[in-house]
Amino acid sequence: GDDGGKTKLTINTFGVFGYTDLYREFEASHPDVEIVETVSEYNDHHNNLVNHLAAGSGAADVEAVDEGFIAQLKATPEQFVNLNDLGASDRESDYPAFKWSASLSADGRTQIGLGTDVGGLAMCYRTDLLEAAGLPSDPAAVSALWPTWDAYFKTGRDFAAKNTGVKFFDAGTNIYNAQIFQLDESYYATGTSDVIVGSNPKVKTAFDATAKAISDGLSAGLVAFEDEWVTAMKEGTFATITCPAWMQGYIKENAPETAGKWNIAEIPGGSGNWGGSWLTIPAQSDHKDLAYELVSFLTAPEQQTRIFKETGNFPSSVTSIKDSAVQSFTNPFFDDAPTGKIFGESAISLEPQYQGSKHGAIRQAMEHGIQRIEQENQAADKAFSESVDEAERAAR
Amino acid sequence: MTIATPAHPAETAAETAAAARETPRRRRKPHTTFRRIGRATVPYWLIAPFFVIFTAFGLFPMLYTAWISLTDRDMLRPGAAKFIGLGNYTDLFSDEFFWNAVGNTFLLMAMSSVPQLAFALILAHILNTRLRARTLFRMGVLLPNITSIVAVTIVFSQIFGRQFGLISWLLDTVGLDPINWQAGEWTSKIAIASMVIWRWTGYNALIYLGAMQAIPKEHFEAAAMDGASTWRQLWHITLPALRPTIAFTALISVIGQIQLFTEPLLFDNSPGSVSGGNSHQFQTLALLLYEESFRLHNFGYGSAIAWVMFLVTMALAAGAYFVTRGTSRLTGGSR
Amino acid sequence: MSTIELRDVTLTYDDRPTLESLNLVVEDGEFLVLIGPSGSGKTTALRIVAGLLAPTAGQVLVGGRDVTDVPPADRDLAMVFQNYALYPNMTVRRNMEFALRLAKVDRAERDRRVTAAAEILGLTDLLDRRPKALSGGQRQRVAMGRAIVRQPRAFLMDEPLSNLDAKLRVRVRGEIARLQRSLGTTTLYVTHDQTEAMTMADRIAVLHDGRLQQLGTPDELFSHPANVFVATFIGSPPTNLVPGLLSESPGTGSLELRVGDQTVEVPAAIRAGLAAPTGTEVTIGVRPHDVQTEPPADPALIFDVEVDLIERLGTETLAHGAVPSGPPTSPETCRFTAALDPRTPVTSGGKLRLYAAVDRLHLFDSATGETLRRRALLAAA
Amino acid sequence: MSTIELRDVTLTYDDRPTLESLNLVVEDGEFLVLIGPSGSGKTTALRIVAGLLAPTAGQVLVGGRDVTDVPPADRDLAMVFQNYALYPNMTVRRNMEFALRLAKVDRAERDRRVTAAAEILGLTDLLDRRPKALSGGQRQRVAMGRAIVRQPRAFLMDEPLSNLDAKLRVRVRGEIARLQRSLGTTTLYVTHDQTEAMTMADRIAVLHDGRLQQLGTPDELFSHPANVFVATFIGSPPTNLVPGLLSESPGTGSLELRVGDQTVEVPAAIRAGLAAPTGTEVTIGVRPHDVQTEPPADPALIFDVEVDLIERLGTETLAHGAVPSGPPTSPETCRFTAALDPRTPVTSGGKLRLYAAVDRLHLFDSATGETLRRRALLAAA
Amino acid sequence: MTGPTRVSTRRSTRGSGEGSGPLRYPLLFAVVIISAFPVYWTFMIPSRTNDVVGQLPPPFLPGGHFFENAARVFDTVNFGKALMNSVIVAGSITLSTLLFCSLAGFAFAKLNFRGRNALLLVVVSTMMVPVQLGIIPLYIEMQELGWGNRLISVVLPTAVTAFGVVFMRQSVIQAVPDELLEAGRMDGCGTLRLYWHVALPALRPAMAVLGLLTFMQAWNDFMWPLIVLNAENPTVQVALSTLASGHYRDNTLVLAGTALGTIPVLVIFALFGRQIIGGIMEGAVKG
Ligand SMILES: Nc1ncnc2c1ncn2[C@@H]1O[C@H](COP(=O)(O)OP(=O)(O)OP(=O)(O)O)[C@@H](O)[C@H]1O
Ligand SMILES: Nc1ncnc2c1ncn2[C@@H]1O[C@H](COP(=O)(O)OP(=O)(O)OP(=O)(O)O)[C@@H](O)[C@H]1O
Ligand SMILES: [Mg+2]
Ligand SMILES: [Mg+2]
Repeated sequence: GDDGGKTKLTINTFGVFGYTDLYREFEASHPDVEIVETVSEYNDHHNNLVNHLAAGSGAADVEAVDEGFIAQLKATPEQFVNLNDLGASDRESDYPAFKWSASLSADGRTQIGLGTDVGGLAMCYRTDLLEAAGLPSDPAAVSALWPTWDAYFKTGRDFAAKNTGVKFFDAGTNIYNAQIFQLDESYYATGTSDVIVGSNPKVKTAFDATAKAISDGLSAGLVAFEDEWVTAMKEGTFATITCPAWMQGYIKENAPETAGKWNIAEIPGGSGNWGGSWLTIPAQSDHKDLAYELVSFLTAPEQQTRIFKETGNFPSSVTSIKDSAVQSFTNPFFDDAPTGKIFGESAISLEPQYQGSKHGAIRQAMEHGIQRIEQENQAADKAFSESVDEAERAAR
Repeated sequence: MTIATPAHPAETAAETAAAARETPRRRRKPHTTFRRIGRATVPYWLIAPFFVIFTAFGLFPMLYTAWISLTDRDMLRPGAAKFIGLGNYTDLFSDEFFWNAVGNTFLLMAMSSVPQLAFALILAHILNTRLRARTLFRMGVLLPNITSIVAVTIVFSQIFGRQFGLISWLLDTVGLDPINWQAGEWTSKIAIASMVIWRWTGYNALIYLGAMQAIPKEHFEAAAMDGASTWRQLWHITLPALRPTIAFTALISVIGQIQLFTEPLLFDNSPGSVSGGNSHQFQTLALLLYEESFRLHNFGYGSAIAWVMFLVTMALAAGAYFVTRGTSRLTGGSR
Repeated sequence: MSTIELRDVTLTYDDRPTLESLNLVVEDGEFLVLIGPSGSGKTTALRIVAGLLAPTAGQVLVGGRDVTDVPPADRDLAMVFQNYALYPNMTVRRNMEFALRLAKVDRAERDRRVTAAAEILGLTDLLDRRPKALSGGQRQRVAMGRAIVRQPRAFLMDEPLSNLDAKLRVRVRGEIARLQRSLGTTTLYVTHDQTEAMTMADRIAVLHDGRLQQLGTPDELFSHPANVFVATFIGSPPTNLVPGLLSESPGTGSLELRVGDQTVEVPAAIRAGLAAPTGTEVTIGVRPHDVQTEPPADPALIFDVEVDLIERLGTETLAHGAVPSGPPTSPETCRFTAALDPRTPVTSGGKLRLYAAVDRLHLFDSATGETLRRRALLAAA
Repeated sequence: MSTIELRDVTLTYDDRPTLESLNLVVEDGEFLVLIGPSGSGKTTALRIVAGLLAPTAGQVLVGGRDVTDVPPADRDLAMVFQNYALYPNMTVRRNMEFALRLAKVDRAERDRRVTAAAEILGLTDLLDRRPKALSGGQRQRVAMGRAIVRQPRAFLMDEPLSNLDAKLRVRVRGEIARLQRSLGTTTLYVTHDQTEAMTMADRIAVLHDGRLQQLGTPDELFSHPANVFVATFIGSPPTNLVPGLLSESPGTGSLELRVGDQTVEVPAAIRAGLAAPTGTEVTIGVRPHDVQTEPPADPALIFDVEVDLIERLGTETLAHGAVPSGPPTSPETCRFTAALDPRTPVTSGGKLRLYAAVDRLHLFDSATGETLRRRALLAAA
Repeated sequence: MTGPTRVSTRRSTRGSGEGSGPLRYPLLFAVVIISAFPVYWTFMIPSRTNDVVGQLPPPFLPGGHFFENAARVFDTVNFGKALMNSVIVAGSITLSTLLFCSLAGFAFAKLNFRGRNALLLVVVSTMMVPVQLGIIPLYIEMQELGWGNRLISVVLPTAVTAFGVVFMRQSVIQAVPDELLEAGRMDGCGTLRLYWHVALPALRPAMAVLGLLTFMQAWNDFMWPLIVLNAENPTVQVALSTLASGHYRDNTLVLAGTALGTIPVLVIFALFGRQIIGGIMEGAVKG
């Protein structure tokens, strides 16, 4: 509504977008606009967004959407404003291809969101724990240990053989997902709604490799993002962890006492992306143009650079990524690792992967399989076939 | 879980008779004066708020849901709903996830209701003795009912942690292996059942305690003089006298457990998961409903699940009603 | 069969004594009724005997054995409760044999005893019913049956008739008394109804405020109440109480009783039986049935009643009213009730002159409330 | 003050009539007691009068006006309930003035009436207490007070004494009767206790199975019961019933009464008052108080009682036992109770010869149970 | 036996439950500790700093950081407004539930009207409707009514509940004798006055119970408020969800908020606990 003569522009986000100062700046340049931000918990935010879209009202003028939900939401592009109509097409060239296409409708016409950040993949590791197992700890040397996943798992077996009482990685799902994120085609046949989760050999390869690693005792058997995973991070019971850009923040804030013990190496098997968000404008918004102004302001390269410096959210703008401020950024918590460079390269070089509308549900079904192997010692083949069944049911 | 109401279905018939007493059939002319009419409508005014609010905010959504359950509808595409008749229902009956959820729901119902009521009985039996600080104990056992869900979630996730949970830690200190509560088919149910039991035992105990205090003291004394120990008294005196109350609490607990949602949702603390475990080992009907509707956006299918739940609950309640009424007739009155 | 003995039994709730140093012996085979107003401690005493309550001090003996620390079940006493305390979920038969089952009495013996008891009590046809399906009187008999089958050393009964209606109460009290006499089982019976006590008891113990007031046969209590309390408690309608003065006549040395403005001489025979009063003020008890409308031959007190209520019971007529009391100068009155022959002409609002023979009067010390009758005579009575 | 009239009032529950065509007039200022055993329909009748229940058929008139369709509050009747139905959350004063407040009686008047009523009932000091803090008798008085302050046209009372203990009941029944007489308010009073009915009533209506059995003064009911039911219901202990044969002697033409092996002639005076029996079999009612141990001058029946229970009440002694009944050839017996002078020597197990004067007998047709006394005489009595 | 006047302290009914014997106090203490543990935890954790969270064994004793963490709650979210809103929401739901449910319960228990039993059956069966799926239609409805993001949309749907009606009906049957109502009617009360002067005073314990249960449920409800309200106008539970939205798990912060949100409930419980317990037990007497 409008009150006090000012247009109230609402924006719903989750987690830490770090926009507060930017809102004030925007308001300064738009004296008749008042921005109201609502921050919710990640799942609550997305559930509410879906509820509000389903009900036809209640959504904010600008809604943040995470990578885990974007595929599903872009499947109903009619629920969102086509940002291309408002001039977003100009921005296409500034985004890595995968980022731009991830929020583009299946027919390629409707762009439902502008990217805010990306989650380029790397591998974080505990220098002290690798050293304890007689392995190198320098990032370059460590990266050299695992150019491929096979090499990574082999290193893991060497690590395990040293019996340091520490596992090689935290959770099977993180390793599995990282491999999936690197594929050019995963659960859906590109450009279609055909689910190929059961027939895509690359999926099976990733699944089996992860299963083998688990049975080789490389996994700490944690469930990612559970409380215990956090505890384990503090206690140092695993040596490496799949590390999208935003994971730095997780580690730093959840386990501040481990400062200086971490470093960052490249991810095995080439680059990949996990996470990152978009700002979208629901079709039900009453202030579409104004909302777009805000979205383009917030996602502009210079703002992305600024947010990166303030919060560590890695920019999704090529301009911003190439900015020297980003490129030269180092993270003292991670032993001054050149994080700007590591994540930037990973992001720019990434090939887009097509995701169908039930991608999230399929991913969860596959994760269930990995976890069954990890938690319940289920046989890999059985876990895979059950997961594929579940995935296909979810996608029906 | 809904809260227990101390209403006993078997009473309804008797009360109906008692109420009918006020106006036995009359052979005289109908009253037509305005005053009488005014008076006759008063009861309807008194119950109107409930029915107005229920119609607006309960019945409308319910009927809407009933309609939705006959369509194939994606949550986000309200315009693209297809009428498919009973299609969702027939799909449901061939859906192994549905049957898995049915099995889990009833298993959890049994695992939580039976011990919960049994513990409540024992607790009430103990509370029914001459005690110091009686009110304090009684208030203490009711605390779980007023504890915030957030606190419950956090505490229980710390208790039932896979590796670093309190129980696993305790097991570890005595040299036993930790238990991966969430993963196991049974351990997960035990954990969830214990959350339910924790939450409702005290409340039921107080209800039983109330009923126990209505048992004449002389019955216990007579039994004591006849040579019955206290446990025999519990068996021969307390239990029979509490039968209607037990039947009632069992019914309420069963209705609550059919709709069991919060505990399994919270127990699955890997963020965002609503599938009730990796193998759906603790996915209840309500959780399946939630997953189908809000995660997979199969609004029609979810609505069908909701209606099946509703009908099952009604059937169970009706069954319980007739069973208790039947037994009460056999034993000559339920009180 | 067995005696029951209470020795110096005291029970204190929250520092308020409910029973004070109670001494009581129920003889073998005797029917002893414990009577007293509500709250006097009757139930308490009974429950102490039963073992349901432990005394603060004192001992309970059953058959000469100290059972103070023996649990209820092992005292071999059977109790009949006011509300019968029948187990509602068991049939009459199960109710009756429950104690025997717990005592592991074998089946044949159980059946034998239950059948016999049911026979005696006329319950044979009801054995398979549940208590709910029985009338009040029948329930009462089941409660009795439950006591009988145990063949206990004594029966304890706590107001077993108070839940019955008036008619039934009269009938059942007869049944119980007959039964007790035929079984010969020692019985301690609690009631607050003096009619019940009078009709059923071999001896009556009157309790008031936790203290024993008098112990004796119904007749003793009625004819020679030990104090004002017993006098008013036993007998219905209750004894009228009129203040009076007892003094030796300065002239003749004879003992004179003054009530209002009349003075009668106490005959020597009666005087011999009197203890000296602590003062001259006495309370005179006059039973409503001990007055007559015709002047008797013996010396008599005259009561002029201003009748304000007539109750015609058919068999007799009760006239209630006020009589002048106190010295003639003061206009004080006190309430007075007379039980008259139903044919006596009397109307409400009228005056009635009544005579009470001096030998029918009960004299009490008005300070202590104790009777002026000599102890020796009391004991002998 | 006002009459209350029930005209052909019928009430049917589930096709079972609870009241059948009841006709009853409570005269202005009269104290009428409705008595009957449990379930006879007393409460039902009272609630119909109060307007709490609508009759299936028939009319209720108060002060001559048909109030059948008038709501309870507008009938201007006050009711005293069995358990008093005091509002637990209000003080005694508020309880008493509640109806006046609702009727918008002004404050001064309310205070005046409450003060007056409290005075009469001795409640002045209790006005600020709540019902919980009152004893049973006090509560009863508050309930009365609540009725009095309304100054209603009539009082309706449903067993107002049944929650009091025996002693208190006797006292309070006197108080109520006195109060009613002094106020002169028409009163319809329900009880199942015949003593209450006898002592309090101007007239008594006996109800049984929803039908009126007899209506008359206590004396009429006691002396001339209309049927066996009334004979046994009124009077305590209940009338003894003995079977007999009534026949005209073939020789003399005189009327003979045969009981067992004795035959007595019915004096002409009595015979004149008798209606012809439908058969020869009669039921003879003998009141326990109408027997004597000495042979009377008048012709009398002799009862040889095998005494099996003695109840000594102090004021009288009840002897219970069996008397032979039926023809001399058959050994049938029936139960018999006699109320004797307390000084009569009698022991349980002994024999007792009793005489009942023929003019004291009540004769009933044994087929219908109706009295053989002529209607005309009944009405005149 | 040592003397003639042996004084003993035994004074117990050897009746029910006596033989649960010496174990009953330890047992009861255990039960109460288990029951109270999460509440204790809610206050203990926020009194520590975040680094102890997840330690094994966990710290069992409180530290000194409660107010610091509580202050952070107020910094992070609009907790004052949330508390205010929750009080308004839970308060109005409780009041309206008590009023409407007792009215309807009274009517169902003591008044006689056509269709009563059928209507009662309707009420009872509505208790069995699973709530989760009504949410979307209900939400649409609220938006249509223009009540989105307004407290009234949280209050109205539960302003009167079937459970409450059935509960109150049962309480009326038990607590209000017919004779009392008849006395009231003879005194000149109409139906509403009977309700107000006669029934209501007798229903106090039952109302205390229903009131607390309703208040608790309204206070702890999060699913519906989360959907219909946003963080600009939150209830406590909505605000708590915002507290949990950060990158990492700040249990001290979340539980500090929870603790603050629990205090009003604990206060109510402490004030009315006695009555409530009495009421629950009374309500069950004839259950
Ligand atoms: N558990 C208790 N705690 C405290 N006082 C008690 C307890 N039980 C009984 N009393 C008190 O002891 C006294 C005697 O009680 P008791 O039940 O023996 O009386 P009673 O003579 O049987 O009376 P009634 O005729 O009313 O049954 C009463 O004043 C009562 O208040
Ligand atoms: N609501 C009812 N439905 C069916 N029958 C009823 C109802 N109320 C009373 N009755 C029957 O009506 C008859 C008369 O009942 P009522 O209460 O008038 O008896 P009463 O003479 O007052 O008895 P009591 O002395 O026990 O109070 C009884 O047989 C009773 O069972
Ligand atoms: Mg007693
Ligand atoms: Mg009655």
